[in-house]
Amino acid sequence: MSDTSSNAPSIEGLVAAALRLLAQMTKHPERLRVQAGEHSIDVDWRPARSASPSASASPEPSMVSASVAAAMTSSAFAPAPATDTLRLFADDESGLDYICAPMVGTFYHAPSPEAPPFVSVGDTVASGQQVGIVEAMKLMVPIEAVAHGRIVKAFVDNGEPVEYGQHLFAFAPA
Amino acid sequence: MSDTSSNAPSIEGLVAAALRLLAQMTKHPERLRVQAGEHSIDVDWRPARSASPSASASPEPSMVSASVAAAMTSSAFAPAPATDTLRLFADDESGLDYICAPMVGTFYHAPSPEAPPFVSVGDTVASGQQVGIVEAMKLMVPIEAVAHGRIVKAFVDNGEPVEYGQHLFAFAPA
Amino acid sequence: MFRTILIANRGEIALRVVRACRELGIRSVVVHSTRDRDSAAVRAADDAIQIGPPAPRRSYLNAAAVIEAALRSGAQAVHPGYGFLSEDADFADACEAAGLVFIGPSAATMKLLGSKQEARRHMAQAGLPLLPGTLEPLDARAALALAKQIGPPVIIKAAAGGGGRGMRVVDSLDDFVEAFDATVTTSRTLFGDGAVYVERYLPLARHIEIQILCDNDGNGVHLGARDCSVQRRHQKLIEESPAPRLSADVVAEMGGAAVRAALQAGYRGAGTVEFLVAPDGRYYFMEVNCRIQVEHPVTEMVTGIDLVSAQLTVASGEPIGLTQRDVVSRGVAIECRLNAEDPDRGFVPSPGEIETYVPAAGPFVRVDGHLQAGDVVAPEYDSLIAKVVAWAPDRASARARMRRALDEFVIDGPNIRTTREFLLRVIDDTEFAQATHHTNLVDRLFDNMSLHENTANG
Amino acid sequence: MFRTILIANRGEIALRVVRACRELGIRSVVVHSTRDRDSAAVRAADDAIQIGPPAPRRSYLNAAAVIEAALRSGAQAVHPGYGFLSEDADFADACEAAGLVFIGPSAATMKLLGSKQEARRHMAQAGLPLLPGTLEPLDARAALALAKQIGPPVIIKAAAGGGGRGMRVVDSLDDFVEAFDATVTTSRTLFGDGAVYVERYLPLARHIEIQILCDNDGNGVHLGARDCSVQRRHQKLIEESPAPRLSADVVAEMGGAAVRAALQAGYRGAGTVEFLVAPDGRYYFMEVNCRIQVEHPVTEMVTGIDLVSAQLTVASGEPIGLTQRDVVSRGVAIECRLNAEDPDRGFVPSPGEIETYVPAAGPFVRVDGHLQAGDVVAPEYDSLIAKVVAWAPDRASARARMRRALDEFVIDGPNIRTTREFLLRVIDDTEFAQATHHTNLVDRLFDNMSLHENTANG
Repeated sequence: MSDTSSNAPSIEGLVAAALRLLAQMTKHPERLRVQAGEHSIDVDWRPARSASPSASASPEPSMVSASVAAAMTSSAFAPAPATDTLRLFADDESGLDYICAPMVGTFYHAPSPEAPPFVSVGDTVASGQQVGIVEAMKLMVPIEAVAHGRIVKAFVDNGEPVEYGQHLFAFAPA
Repeated sequence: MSDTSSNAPSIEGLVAAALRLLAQMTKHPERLRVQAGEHSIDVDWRPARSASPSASASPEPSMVSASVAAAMTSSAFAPAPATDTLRLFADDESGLDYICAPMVGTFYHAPSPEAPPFVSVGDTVASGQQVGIVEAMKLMVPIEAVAHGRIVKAFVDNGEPVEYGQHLFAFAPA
Repeated sequence: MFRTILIANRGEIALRVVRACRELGIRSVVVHSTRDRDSAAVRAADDAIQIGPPAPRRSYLNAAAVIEAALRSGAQAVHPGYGFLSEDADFADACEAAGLVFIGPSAATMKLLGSKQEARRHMAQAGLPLLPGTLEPLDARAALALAKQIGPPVIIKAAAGGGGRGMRVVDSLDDFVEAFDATVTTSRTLFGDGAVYVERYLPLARHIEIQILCDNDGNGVHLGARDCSVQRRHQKLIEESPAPRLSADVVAEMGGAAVRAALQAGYRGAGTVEFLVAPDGRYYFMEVNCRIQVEHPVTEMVTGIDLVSAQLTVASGEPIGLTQRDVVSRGVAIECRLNAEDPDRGFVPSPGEIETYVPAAGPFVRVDGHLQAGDVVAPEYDSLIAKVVAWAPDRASARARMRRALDEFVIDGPNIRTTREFLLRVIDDTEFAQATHHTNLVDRLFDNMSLHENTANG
Repeated sequence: MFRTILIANRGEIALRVVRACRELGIRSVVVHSTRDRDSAAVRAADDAIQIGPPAPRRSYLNAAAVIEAALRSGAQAVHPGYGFLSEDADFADACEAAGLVFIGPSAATMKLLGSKQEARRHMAQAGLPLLPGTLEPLDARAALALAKQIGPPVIIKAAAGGGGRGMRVVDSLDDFVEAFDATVTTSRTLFGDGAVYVERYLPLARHIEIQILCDNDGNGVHLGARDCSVQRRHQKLIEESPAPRLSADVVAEMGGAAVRAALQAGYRGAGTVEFLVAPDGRYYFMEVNCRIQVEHPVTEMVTGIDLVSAQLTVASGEPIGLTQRDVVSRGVAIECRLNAEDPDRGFVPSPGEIETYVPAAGPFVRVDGHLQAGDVVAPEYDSLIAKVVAWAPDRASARARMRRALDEFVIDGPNIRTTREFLLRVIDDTEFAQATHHTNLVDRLFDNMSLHENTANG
């Protein structure tokens, strides 16, 4: 262990690390463990009452293409929905990003029943390229990629209902 | 470990680290552990009762001198109470044992208002020696030590009410 | 009214009494065992006194400790709840001797009504119908002659028995003498008393009981009937008020007779007069319970009358302040006892820690419980976790509401099993839905279940 | 009756509707934002559809998403709860256009009654008394003439205003024109509409409202009055039924008039007609709320009628099945709104995680909540944690029971402050106890508190 002494943190370093972790967390954890010998940081946010994970795996989605906002506000009574641009979300475990449904509706792979799908698994897509349609209240909302990359998985079959934020495609950024 | 000793914190350093952690946390934890050998900081905010078994600190008292049983059953309707002999309970932290009240009642240090107390703090008592009286329903129940030792503390003033299991004396076994 | 009362009980009923005290501005002190030192009743009460170890015999049944605690706490009265010391006439006597009001009938009344035989004799004199049978213990020959007169089936009961122990049903009189001798032997062994008596056995009957409330001035009212026919081995699982398919006239008749008989016995406080009702509608007096009952909430929900509060009022010497006309029943209330028991293993208690506890709530649902997440169902005491009560304008809606309440009630822990799903099966049972069930309903459901399981496995 | 309904709301009212559906055997589907994906309503419902991010504008107020979700879920009807889209006539229209029943009045009725001025005009024609004032917008000169005629104090209100915004009280007519112009300016800024009207201002008044229930066949009943005078800036904190110190005759008169006027407006479903009652006992129509109210439980507890269930029944086209004679009020019910707000800091919301949650329970206490330990009070939505309702035969007992219920309610978390202790102060306030309070009670308590603090500090 003698040669780890050079990069081993002081106790002050540990304290600083712990406090910095806490300060930057958006949600306060239930347990925090910092260790330096063999390197460790464990954080546990699970409430005590349920020891097993009830935490939902999917992060907060909040992405929609700009065209959605335009389409939706054409409805007289619809309050202005999202104006965000499409964002992709990192899944820490897989290194993949996801394209998510910007609204509740029906997902279509293709512009018409006879047409080929916009994209298939394995395809590489460019930023701005359309990858599908979500239809709601007879409005067709194009789903577009804003980043360059390869489609790794399609989660939703053609014509299937989707919820807001539901994963449509997994996406390996180029 | 010899060369890590240079940056290993003193005990004051550990205390300072712990205090600084606590001071800067927005939420007070339920448990905090700081260690220096191999470096560690564990913090746990989970409420105690679910984090670990809700075991109460004080063990189950169930001791009463044999004379209590005799005295109590003289009451027509009293269900037979304890027949245990007086037991003493180890407090793991202090190394002390306690003499506890065997029943709800009033505690007396002395056999009568004028008499000197059975024992005082600092006294050494023999097994079987009377240390007090608990009076309930006009029955006087002698409290006896079953082990040899020194009275370290008296918790209850003369004439004070006591509950079942309440500490009467702290006791350093000889 | 009392300034301080001592509560000599635990669990939900101790909390129930604490709540009544709070609402009346009475200081409440609960006694508790070491096991219960962090219980809901202890937390809720103004003060608490630890009186013994977990074993009931040395804590909640320890009359001397309870009275000592009452005197120390400055209480003027003792509420015994149900079970434990609640029907112990000697305890009531001792309270009185210590200058404490026992919240219940006088010791003399409790002695009279606590003895099955004396109660039968008194109630027969007071005009309540009894099942044909003996009022006095008798020998095998005389008993057989009587059994012939009554006609089979008959039941042979230990005079000192209770709770379903020490009784035998005889379908054919050829078996009578053997069964009689066996019951005498059992009774001697179990109760140290070989006295038995014989009465007609009703294979199909409903358990109907009348809630009464009497004061010190000889005023008494009844608060209608409860049907407690959903039982397993004489343990009630579901109770309801009013009793379905029992006409208002019959209830008024039973209620009036119950109150008159109770007042003749010098009754004071809240009490219950139990009857069996035969399929032909005839009713027969069974016994009097000289305490608040577990199932009192169903009566409260339909009448709007707080029975525990009324107990305190009456015990303090005030009049009940109600005439029979003031007691108006409205709608239907059903109570389910949610126990920590495993119906799949013969309702064996399943004590242990409760990790998740989300009680039912919302419109017209009342939960009388005493636990929260992190608490423990103790092995030393009864397994009642909570009483779930649903009220609705009619019985079908009350059943639907109870189903909803049981559906949403979450109790979970590593070892905890509950009667929740079993209760749901009863609520959905066709006979229960039509209120055509008798006290054999639970046994029938279990027979069906076993049959079903055998078929499924075979 | 409907087979499936969509619930377009969150929190306790969404759970309340799910419970009603369960009891009626209706499949329930709730829409929810990403914030609410693990909410009690989502857990309790048969199905749930995520329709947007936490911001209400993009989820619970997103009419297109709600209707899309309703169509996808196979719902026949949409229950809007209160707030959000519940009084949006355009949404009701859109539901109808999509073949969905909007559970509430027709869009036309909502338009009529949703406009303060049109509602006033309609109600005046239907014979309800209004405060002296204008029915039409008018200019400063005409308004001053009117104000002179009425006599001070008068109130100037934005026609498009509500919830206490866009109104000014004028005590001296010298200040009138200035106040009028200022209100017009404010109204333009806030609501994009400078129309204002003037009416007599009642410095002391009680907020009394009549619960009505109407069906499609032109039948209507009222369910008595609620007193909602305990308010802070037009936010109700405590409600009760019946309204104390209001005679049965007056309630019958107000109720009858409210039902007649509502039926004339084509009203269908549950609704509330709000009045101000002056110290001299005269009452004046204020507005109609075309939805279920937060405080509906107090009416349910005294009448025994499930209002949400009745909404579903009536919306499905069935008759209410009640005549006025069937509506019998019994006892007194009080509701306290337990909010995650800090009364010491101007009732600022205190969102955050709830670590400990032990709701009140037991006899005659109802809790309509939606949280449990580990849940979070979200910053995006209203701060209502739970409604605590206590019933008792009389008002003093109901107050005592409410005190007990609030005493035992435990809500704790690192950042959570609640109105619990403030509510207890109101319950114990002498004026509230005597029911002589007006809508200024909360302000008065705060003045006293500040005064007291200043004195203590000085």
